[in-house]
Amino acid sequence: MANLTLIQAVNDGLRTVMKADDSVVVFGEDVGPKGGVFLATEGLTADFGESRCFDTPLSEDGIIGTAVGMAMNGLRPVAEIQFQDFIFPAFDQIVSEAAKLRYRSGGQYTAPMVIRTPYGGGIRGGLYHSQSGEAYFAHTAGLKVVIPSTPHDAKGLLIASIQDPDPVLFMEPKALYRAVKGEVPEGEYTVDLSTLRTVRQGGDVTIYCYGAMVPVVERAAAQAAEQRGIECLVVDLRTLMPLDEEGVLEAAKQTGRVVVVHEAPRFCGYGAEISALIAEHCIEYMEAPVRRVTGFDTPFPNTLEHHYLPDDRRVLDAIEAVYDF
Amino acid sequence: MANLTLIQAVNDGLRTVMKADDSVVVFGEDVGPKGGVFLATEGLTADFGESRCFDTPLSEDGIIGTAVGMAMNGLRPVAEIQFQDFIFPAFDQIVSEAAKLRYRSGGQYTAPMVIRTPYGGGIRGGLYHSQSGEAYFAHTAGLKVVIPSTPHDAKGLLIASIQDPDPVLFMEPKALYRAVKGEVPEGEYTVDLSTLRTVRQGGDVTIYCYGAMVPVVERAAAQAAEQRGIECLVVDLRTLMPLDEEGVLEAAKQTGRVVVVHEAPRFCGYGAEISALIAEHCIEYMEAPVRRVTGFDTPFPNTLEHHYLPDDRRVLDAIEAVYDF
Amino acid sequence: MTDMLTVLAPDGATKKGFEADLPDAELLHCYRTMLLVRSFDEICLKLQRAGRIGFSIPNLGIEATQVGAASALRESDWIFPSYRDFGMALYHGIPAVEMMHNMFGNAEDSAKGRQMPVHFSFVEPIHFYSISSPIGTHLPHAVGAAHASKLRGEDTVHLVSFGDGGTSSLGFHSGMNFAAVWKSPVVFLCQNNGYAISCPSDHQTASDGYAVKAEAYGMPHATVDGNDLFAVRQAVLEAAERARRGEGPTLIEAVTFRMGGHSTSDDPTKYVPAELVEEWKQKDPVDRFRRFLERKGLLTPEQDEAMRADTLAEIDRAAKAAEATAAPGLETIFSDVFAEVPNHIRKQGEFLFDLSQRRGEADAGDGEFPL
Amino acid sequence: MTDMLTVLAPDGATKKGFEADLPDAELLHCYRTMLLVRSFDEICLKLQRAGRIGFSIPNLGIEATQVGAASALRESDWIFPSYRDFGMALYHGIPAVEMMHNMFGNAEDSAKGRQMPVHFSFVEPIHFYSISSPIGTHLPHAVGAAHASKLRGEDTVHLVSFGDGGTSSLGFHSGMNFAAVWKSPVVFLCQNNGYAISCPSDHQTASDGYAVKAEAYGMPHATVDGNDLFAVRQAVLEAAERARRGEGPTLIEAVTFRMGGHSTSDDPTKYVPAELVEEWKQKDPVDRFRRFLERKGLLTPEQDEAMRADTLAEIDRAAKAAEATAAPGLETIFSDVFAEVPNHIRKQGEFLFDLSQRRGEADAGDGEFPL
Ligand SMILES: Cc1ncc(C[n+]2csc(CCOP(=O)(O)OP(=O)(O)O)c2C)c(N)n1
Ligand SMILES: Cc1ncc(C[n+]2csc(CCOP(=O)(O)OP(=O)(O)O)c2C)c(N)n1
Ligand SMILES: [Mg+2]
Ligand SMILES: [Mg+2]
Repeated sequence: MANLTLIQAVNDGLRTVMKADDSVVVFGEDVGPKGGVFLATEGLTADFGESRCFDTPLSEDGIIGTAVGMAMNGLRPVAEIQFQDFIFPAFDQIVSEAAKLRYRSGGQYTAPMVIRTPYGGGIRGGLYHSQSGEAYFAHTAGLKVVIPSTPHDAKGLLIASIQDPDPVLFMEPKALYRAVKGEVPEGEYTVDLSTLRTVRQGGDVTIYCYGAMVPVVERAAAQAAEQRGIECLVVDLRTLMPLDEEGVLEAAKQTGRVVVVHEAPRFCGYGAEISALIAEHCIEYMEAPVRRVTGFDTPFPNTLEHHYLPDDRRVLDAIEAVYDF
Repeated sequence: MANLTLIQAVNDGLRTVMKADDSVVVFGEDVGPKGGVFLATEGLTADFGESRCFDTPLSEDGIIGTAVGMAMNGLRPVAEIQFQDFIFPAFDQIVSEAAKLRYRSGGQYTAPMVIRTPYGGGIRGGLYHSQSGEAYFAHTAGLKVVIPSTPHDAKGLLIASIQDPDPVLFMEPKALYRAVKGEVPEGEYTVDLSTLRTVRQGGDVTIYCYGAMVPVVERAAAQAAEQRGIECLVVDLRTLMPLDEEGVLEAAKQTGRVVVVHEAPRFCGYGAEISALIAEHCIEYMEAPVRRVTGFDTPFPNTLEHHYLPDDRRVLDAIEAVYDF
Repeated sequence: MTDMLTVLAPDGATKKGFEADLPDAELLHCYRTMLLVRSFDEICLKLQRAGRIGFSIPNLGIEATQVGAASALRESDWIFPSYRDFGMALYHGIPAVEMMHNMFGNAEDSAKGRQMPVHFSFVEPIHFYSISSPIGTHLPHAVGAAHASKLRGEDTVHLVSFGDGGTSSLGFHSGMNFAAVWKSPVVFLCQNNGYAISCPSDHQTASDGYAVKAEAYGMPHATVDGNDLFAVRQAVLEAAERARRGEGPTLIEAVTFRMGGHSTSDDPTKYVPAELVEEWKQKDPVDRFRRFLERKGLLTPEQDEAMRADTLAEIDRAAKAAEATAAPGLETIFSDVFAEVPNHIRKQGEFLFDLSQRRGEADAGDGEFPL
Repeated sequence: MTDMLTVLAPDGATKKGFEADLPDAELLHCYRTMLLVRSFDEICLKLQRAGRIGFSIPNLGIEATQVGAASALRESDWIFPSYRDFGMALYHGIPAVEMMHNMFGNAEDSAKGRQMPVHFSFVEPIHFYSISSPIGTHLPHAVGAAHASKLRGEDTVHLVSFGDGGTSSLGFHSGMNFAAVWKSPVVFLCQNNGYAISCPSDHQTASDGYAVKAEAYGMPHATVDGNDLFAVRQAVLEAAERARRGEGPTLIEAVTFRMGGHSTSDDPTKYVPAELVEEWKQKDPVDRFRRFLERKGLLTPEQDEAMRADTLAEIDRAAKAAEATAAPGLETIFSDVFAEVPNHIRKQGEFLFDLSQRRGEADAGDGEFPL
């Protein structure tokens, strides 16, 4: 066990699979000698050689497009998109190609690949270095979407994603890269790609969250317990697609009061699906409206991002609202 | 008044604004001499000249990117994307640029433009000529999303969209292009961009739908009335963003039983937002779970598309399920 | 246009000094493949007009490009085709009936009826990559697959085929650029057939032809007469050899002409000048190659007649067999989204299976949803 | 590299026969603008190191490209800048304090504090287009805006500036192609400063330089010494004149070197060889132009000193004024998404306004949510 930050855990995860499997290659913009703008790939070129970790031209379309080609021909590509905000030039390659290749070829060609990308706010990045696009990808059949919130999960989910036979979008909460630290087992281990993680037990209010919102929710839950004696069941979804729907519904039924938290804009955001599942499958258990605490339906601002991002106060407000309903 | 098909109404709408306003230009792949693959732009080059309606190279990125430039400099571009499935190469230009230009420039630069694109299934188009991507765009702050279901609305909403100061994605249900006919006023008129249309009154079950699903729902509602005496309130959303939320909630409260219908995959689809709004704002009025009748969470098949697409039978099943709950 | 390589004259004569590097049987196989393509076209057109298939893509006029290019590849090489490359598949022995299964989208279709017609996908006897509709996306795929071959030290060549319109796509830009930087073993084959649906070349690009676009990427290029099987073959062979030697990619522009509409849904008379069609008729690639074979004493008019009847019959049999094959089962809607069917999709499948049974639909099959 | 236009030697001498076409006051304005850029850089670096702004982009070494290009434009022309084009804005009289408002993202920032620093946006005194972070997206915008100018019969020129890395972007491919086909009045200015963050040119492209990429689009091109203000000016002037005459776009590659890191977050010593930096120090564009002015008798060392102090003071004042300006109001989160605030956004604004008031936060303002 080592005590690592989330970004160190990502680096460790990459090293672990690269050592075990020659077919794993890591590439993207500035991932080579520079080690990536967040240093997720630090030292990989030095340690594994330029053929295993290399820089690409400035084209996300090319990065993902060539990754699909490598994947279908025996490699296990791990492509980095420098910021999730810059994934959109590759949207066609992801949505039309990686996601649909197995289906359209009747399984003759497949794209076992991972797209790693830092997402989310909290670094004063404004419109284009802060976005959370999970809803776009979770809506796209054929893609898996994974978001860790702890160093342990970051490594275990990353290894599972690289070994997975399908394309996985691995979104890393950049606000947590260095903000969280935790015990990370050495060597290879995986975290299952369709089970949620119960962060905190409680019988009064269920809160769903993922990524950088997990610590925010944890703080709010602690305050709710302290200030009001409200006990929250906090669920870290981890794998947004495929979602552990049974687990989600089970958690909702346990309290009958639900809050869903994410950074992305609310309208047609991922939280809407959670609400919809509840409205569809356990509305009769609900004691209160389902509240969403999310980013606003605007682009991401810069100076005022602390007002834009859900914080513990906003989550606490929602907890109280559904509890007091 | 003329009795027109939906595609004729689109053509009529384009002609009407082009006549009234010199700054309106129409362009895209094959929209010139060929008149578009569905003939939406038939005769426009002949009647208005090549500078008003013209073909572009095969690049959706270029089409939307140049449209943004034209829009900020005084033109009113109406760009066609040949099939909505081919909009993804332009996703970055739409999501990062058109949608965010006003915001990021503090209103100094704006992109009043329309992207017309046929969407949806029913023409045996398989994975890449059948998709319904409304959720991607409705989730993107800064874009309006409009989907007509009648010739009258097609023309009125199109004119309103072209005159609107913001970028509008105008999705045309290609399955209805020639399948529906209706009275269309001559000359200029507009349909407001944020009001739903009540298609059928009823006090038992509320059904939300749009585009090509409207006639399907109408048939199912008629059957429900005939076979079971169930009276459905059928709502055509028309403008998916901004949504007439008051109208939506009002309609839900009227019956307490809700069905949402769309062609796109269910997971994180537009229907989830409708469910979520209801779970948030009028869960206490609900007498039954909110049912979604949608495409499956798979890519779009070809031979079996009639099984993939919601039909009246599936809608009827859902009506009965929420009614009998 | 810059120098265009031509070997075979319209009258079937070959350039001085040219010696076909193919054995006679191979020459006849090339010719027969072109006839197969014509037959395939003809029968698909009829099927489409009769409403028995939904759509097809005419290949008339471009057979020599397809077959010439295919003839330069080994079976261990990969082909990343466009939807208009019937001849590449047929040349390498993909059975016509397999292709017809796709035209009908039936249960035997390797794409399980999920794709439109002409969206073939094969892994045997050659990798004939799964065609997708979005234009240009397969160029980076070829580069990535080639990069994998190269990393493993194989001498596999990856040929990727696309149209004049395809050069405007994003995939062209990123694919060409990455391949040149990585020195990937790729042959980029641009089939300049004059139009992208209705868009003529002067609306597609301001460059003089398409081969010159390679200059932007520091990539070698060649322009060849696309109606001359030998010229195409030679250029692809040379490019493939360069690639095998580790010297990187080449862009080849084959100048040809789409004699039919873009697809069976298209009416080209709206935008293609009739004179142009007339002009290109004179350059028919199949006639040209036939005259060559006749000159060489490899084919008599009678043998030609027989071969034509034979290929037509072969395709006809394939079509009949495919038409007689059942539609795919309902489970094909839900499988292959992921390697394993996740719960939410399984439930949707069960729902549909149950619904279809309640409706008494035969294609639901018996018993449980099988996935 | 193919012929590169140079006019000004490192010692300040100009090529035989060259006659600067700018009046003395203009020459001094060019020089002063370059000093302003350096001062802006210096002060931003300090502010960033002190944690008072979040981020900046060094311009050291590329001032001549920016100012030379800007000097070739009229105020009615449009500039579509990259984030590294401080000099173009300053040359055309955009007040430094306006730019500083953006660096601090304050209430006076024309982007209302929504963008990161260095993402300027102005419409006066010249159209200095709103910078966005995604690389290359603004190329098609310039083409579209130029097309609008052309349709109206104006002689406006649209200059779009981007880096060597930007040539790999999608917007480069579609922007160049559309402009060439449409003969749009656009000047494409590629600032080849050696790196795209850490990616050197040989990992970016296999072509010999970037100008040659214009060949793919049938577009004229030129390569100029980017550290030579006159060379850049001349090339842009010529391209602009072509554009005004209706003869279409030009690609200009200005060969220069980014002497600093990519941004204040970057450590270039990790990937830039020290020798290379040394080599380019000798070609410093500001020193070069200073020597020219000295030779011409337009500037003494004392005047230079004074001008440097003056520009530094000007930027310092600007920074202080900007820092003293309040943050934007909460309503700026919700306005400008659409021309009118729709109901759902208004409600979210009211919610936040109410929450902030309950929290006793000053920036909420008084009373009702104002939108
Ligand atoms: C991204 C994308 N945009 C538009 C289309 C619609 N479309 C299908 S084929 C075609 C023209 C292709 O022309 P070209 O590349 O020259 O190939 P050809 O059909 O002539 O062989 C177009 C525009 C598409 N399939 N994909
Ligand atoms: C689409 C996109 N991908 C990645 C980035 C991250 N990024 C910011 S600047 C940059 C390098 C740009 O290099 P170049 O075009 O040469 O301009 P320079 O910074 O050297 O002036 C990269 C990769 C981005 N902004 N946009
Ligand atoms: Mg073509
Ligand atoms: Mg650069």
